[in-house]
Amino acid sequence: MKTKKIINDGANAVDEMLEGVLAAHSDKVFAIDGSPRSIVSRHGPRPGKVGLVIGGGSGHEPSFLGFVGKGLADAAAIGNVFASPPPDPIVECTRAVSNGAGVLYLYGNYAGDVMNFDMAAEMAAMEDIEVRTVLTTDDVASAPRDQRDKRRGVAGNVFVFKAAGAAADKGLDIDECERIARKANDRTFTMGVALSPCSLPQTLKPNFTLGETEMEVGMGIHGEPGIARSELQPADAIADALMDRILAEMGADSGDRVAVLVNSLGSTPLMELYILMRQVRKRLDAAGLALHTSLVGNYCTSLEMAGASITLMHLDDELQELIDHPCDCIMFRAG
Amino acid sequence: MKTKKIINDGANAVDEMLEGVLAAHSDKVFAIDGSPRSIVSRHGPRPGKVGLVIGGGSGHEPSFLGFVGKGLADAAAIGNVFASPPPDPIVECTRAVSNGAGVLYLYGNYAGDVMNFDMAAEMAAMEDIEVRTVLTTDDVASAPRDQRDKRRGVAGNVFVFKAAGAAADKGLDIDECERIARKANDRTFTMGVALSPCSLPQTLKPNFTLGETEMEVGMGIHGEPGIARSELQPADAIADALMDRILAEMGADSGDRVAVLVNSLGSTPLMELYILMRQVRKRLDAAGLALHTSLVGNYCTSLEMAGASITLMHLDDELQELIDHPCDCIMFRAG
Amino acid sequence: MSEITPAILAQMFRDIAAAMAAAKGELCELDGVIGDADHGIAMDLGFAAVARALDGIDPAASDPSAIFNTAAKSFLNAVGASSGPLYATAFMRAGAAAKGKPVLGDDDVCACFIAMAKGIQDRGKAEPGEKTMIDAWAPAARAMEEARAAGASLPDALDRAVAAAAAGAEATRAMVATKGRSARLGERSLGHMDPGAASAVIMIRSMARALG
Amino acid sequence: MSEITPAILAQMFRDIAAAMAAAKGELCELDGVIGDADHGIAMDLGFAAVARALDGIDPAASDPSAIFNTAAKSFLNAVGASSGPLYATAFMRAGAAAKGKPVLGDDDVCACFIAMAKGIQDRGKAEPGEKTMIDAWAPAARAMEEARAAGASLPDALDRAVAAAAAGAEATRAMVATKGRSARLGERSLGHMDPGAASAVIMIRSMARALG
Ligand SMILES: Nc1ncnc2c1ncn2[C@@H]1O[C@H](COP(=O)(O)OP(=O)(O)O)[C@@H](O)[C@H]1O
Ligand SMILES: Nc1ncnc2c1ncn2[C@@H]1O[C@H](COP(=O)(O)OP(=O)(O)O)[C@@H](O)[C@H]1O
Ligand SMILES: [Mg+2]
Ligand SMILES: [Mg+2]
Ligand SMILES: [Mg+2]
Ligand SMILES: [Mg+2]
Repeated sequence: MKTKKIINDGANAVDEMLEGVLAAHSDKVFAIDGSPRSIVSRHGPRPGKVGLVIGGGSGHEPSFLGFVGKGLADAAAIGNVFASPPPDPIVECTRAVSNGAGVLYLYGNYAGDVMNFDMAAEMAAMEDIEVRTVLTTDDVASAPRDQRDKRRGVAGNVFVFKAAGAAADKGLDIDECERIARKANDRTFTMGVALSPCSLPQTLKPNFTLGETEMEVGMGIHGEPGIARSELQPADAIADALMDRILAEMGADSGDRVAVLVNSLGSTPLMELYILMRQVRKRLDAAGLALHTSLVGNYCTSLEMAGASITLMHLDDELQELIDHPCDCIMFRAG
Repeated sequence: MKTKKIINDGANAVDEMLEGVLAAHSDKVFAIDGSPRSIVSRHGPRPGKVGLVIGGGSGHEPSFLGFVGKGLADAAAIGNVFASPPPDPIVECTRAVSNGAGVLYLYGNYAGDVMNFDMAAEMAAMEDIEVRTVLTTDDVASAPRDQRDKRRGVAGNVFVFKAAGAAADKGLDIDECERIARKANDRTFTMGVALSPCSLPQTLKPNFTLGETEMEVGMGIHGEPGIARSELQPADAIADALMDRILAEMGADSGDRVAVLVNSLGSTPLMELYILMRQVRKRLDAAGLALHTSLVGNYCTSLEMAGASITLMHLDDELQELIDHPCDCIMFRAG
Repeated sequence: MSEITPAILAQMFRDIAAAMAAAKGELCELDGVIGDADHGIAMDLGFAAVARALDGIDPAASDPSAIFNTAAKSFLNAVGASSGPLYATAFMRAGAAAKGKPVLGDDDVCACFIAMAKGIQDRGKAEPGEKTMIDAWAPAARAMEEARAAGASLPDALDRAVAAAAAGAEATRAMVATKGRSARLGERSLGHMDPGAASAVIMIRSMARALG
Repeated sequence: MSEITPAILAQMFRDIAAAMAAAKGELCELDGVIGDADHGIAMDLGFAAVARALDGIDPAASDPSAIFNTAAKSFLNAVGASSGPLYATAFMRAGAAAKGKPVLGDDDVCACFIAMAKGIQDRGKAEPGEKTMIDAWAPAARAMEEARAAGASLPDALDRAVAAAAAGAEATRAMVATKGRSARLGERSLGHMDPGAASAVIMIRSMARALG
């Protein structure tokens, strides 16, 4: 049985999606001439400002291109579904947002992305553009704590992007932007569960199988297997399991503030996300943590996968101000 | 086989969702004491302003409660899943947003909603609150053109709510708010297709069946059967079929402006919505219609149903200004 | 001639609640074919709320009118939807018909029953033949009235009402819906029984057993 | 001693493209078990792009180095992902090894092959035993080198490379992934062949047939 999707030819899905994005949002973004996979903000890049380039595979919308806009990313390089973009569109983005103050690459820690962005950074260096790279590694399920730098970047991306984007928008220099991106990543923790697979538009076949009553804990956002498979639990038990792990990692003190993201992996609706949020809030209250910002919805998806993730960002004054800073992106507004 | 959902007891899903909404957004909304299904904006109602009360069954999130906030609805009355709220929470909302300038009820045209809101209006009238009612009837698939008042209200709701909310926010009187709501509804046209059923949290059983390669054209947002069942078509053909019908209904002239909403019924991801948007834009361009505003995403869902709808609002200067007017709701921001 | 006490009425509502709980799945399935698959949930939820509300009332210190009004209010607030206002109105009309009476005699039961059908029709404005619960309630009320006019006993009259409701519900299969959620279905609603008519038969049968 | 012309090289890439198209589903399935189910898509897409790019080149007016460089660029831009940089680097290294030569002799082919494996290792920094395509490429390159050193003909050496790659891919079943998307799978990656190693075997087999 093939998954039903509203597409034309699956091989063209990414390019046609981008045409649709431009059809809808050409007031805010444009694609670079001759490089349709490079989406640039009309209102972000400006003289003296550090350029922020994000990117990654498609299929995670609104990540990544949805976060292009004033106050957040200046450009996004777009790959095939679940595949890093090649260096060329990344280099094109880099050129377009370079204004002499350096360019920050910020993306999830995946072998493919690292290789392609690194190649792009080498090419940019040959044009005397200073590029710094920060990888997001917020998925606590993807490696032990002592191997933090091996962890995947998942939904917590959005908080890290937001902080770095605000820093750049406020005119901070490349050292500061890099420092903030690293700090934001260090203080951001995500974990999720998947309830169903998703299907690539080219194959329309589920990319893994899960029993009729099972869930996968710690599932990656490309359907990479997680750390455990178990019977589906009630929402409160799921929230507790994820929060136990996240709170233990975060090590916050009573009185500290957090930003929360309850994210759908695709087909899990808002009703279920808010039921999770209810228990997240109970756990925060019990731990004496103040909820400063909450995002609930589709922020980093895996096509139509069912499931959800919880992200906590451990705020301090600096991060809080950056998270509150206004942004106006094609698929996300805040502040 | 039961649908997997992240819930606790299905019978409590709506109330727990509302607790989660308050856990996340208590800076912007509150529930009325003793009436937890009445969600009121902290920043909307004010002396002399017409109160705008929306509402309907749950399971359509972000409709309806997500549109509560400054510049849009002052309150939403929340029913069980796919069931109108009873009169009591509607009356409570009415009292909370009544500031002597009258209250406008704005909701989709369903027998249950009409009966409950009408009972509420009668009760409010006994307290000398002037209530006007406008029903949304944007679903062109749900009745012939000469029976427009029999049509269902679906995703186009959001444009009608937006226009009326802006009118109230600008301080227009109840006659004007009612006139604008009627005009907005008259000029808004929606049609959708469904690719999969959804399941109520209480039963976890698909509420209809659809063949492995079939789609249902004109499906209602509660899974009510549509006007035709056919083989799944490519995205462009789906967009064309919906646009043919919508454009014929709208009867716009070349040079006119429209607002577009490409809405997911739940599990259809942004990638597919933007592929639809691409063809919508081609059709607008071919018809000489200017695209003024576009919304793409989850605006009026049916739990986790797969499918999408397209809405066009035929703008004039007045509606355009109202659509552009800023709003800051818990699940929607614009302007 | 029987005397229907508030306690008997309260028991009748509990019986209806039990019957609806048992029929929940079947009613949802009927609603799934032509509506939104929740009618069984609504009826179960509504009458469970009625039963709970009546548990909080001492029948000995109450009267039939109060029982009906409590049922109306608790049903409506638990359900909303279409069935909420329709049955809340039905129960309020029965309460009005029973007003001032400490117990109900045969004629009172008959009057309450007819008032219920009338209330549903007034609230929903459906005509017979539009494939709604009215297609069960209207013939049932007519059968009841005619049977009583012809001198039938209350139990007999109630049984005839059940039979008429069942026949009416059966007849909805051949109707094209023009009211409620299934109204837009047109020809495709043909062949399926209306869920509201189906639950009406269940309710009327429980009433006949409790009151007859 | 054979002479590998640009035309033969171009045909080799077309053969790889055909083989990857045929293996697409199988490679996606392997990737689905431990990764993100797209490896077949990437390899098919990449080599189809290479074949298209080479269609735009006149082999008679080209040289082996240019063929490899065209392949590198078109593969990379079509694919991205992990395989893109890895194979683009492989082909660029082969192009460098072939630099200045109008045709490739047996030793040149051997050098190009070894340069490819080295390029993949330099780019991805994977060690043998980490369950990646390196577990096919590294033993294949070693087998090739040893066979040539022992005086084997190019066709023989290529056949031994194929056998070594296949054995290496087979051995990935018993490995725990530590690189790439399946790295976080830990013990659960045991028992399944690495998709990148599987496609490497397919590629090396096509190369042996075209060049041997
Ligand atoms: N206007 C009306 N008059 C009488 N009965 C109606 C009317 N509208 C709907 N109904 C009845 O209500 C039933 C559906 O009830 P229910 O499923 O509980 O509500 P909803 O339509 O809100 O989902 C229908 O089967 C029909 O019998
Ligand atoms: N660092 C690396 N070195 C060598 N090979 C690698 C490395 N990372 C991944 N691979 C190979 O890439 C394959 C996956 O490729 P592919 O599915 O095309 O890319 P992606 O991981 O981006 O989905 C793996 O099976 C593995 O053989
Ligand atoms: Mg991939
Ligand atoms: Mg309903
Ligand atoms: Mg129903
Ligand atoms: Mg892969």
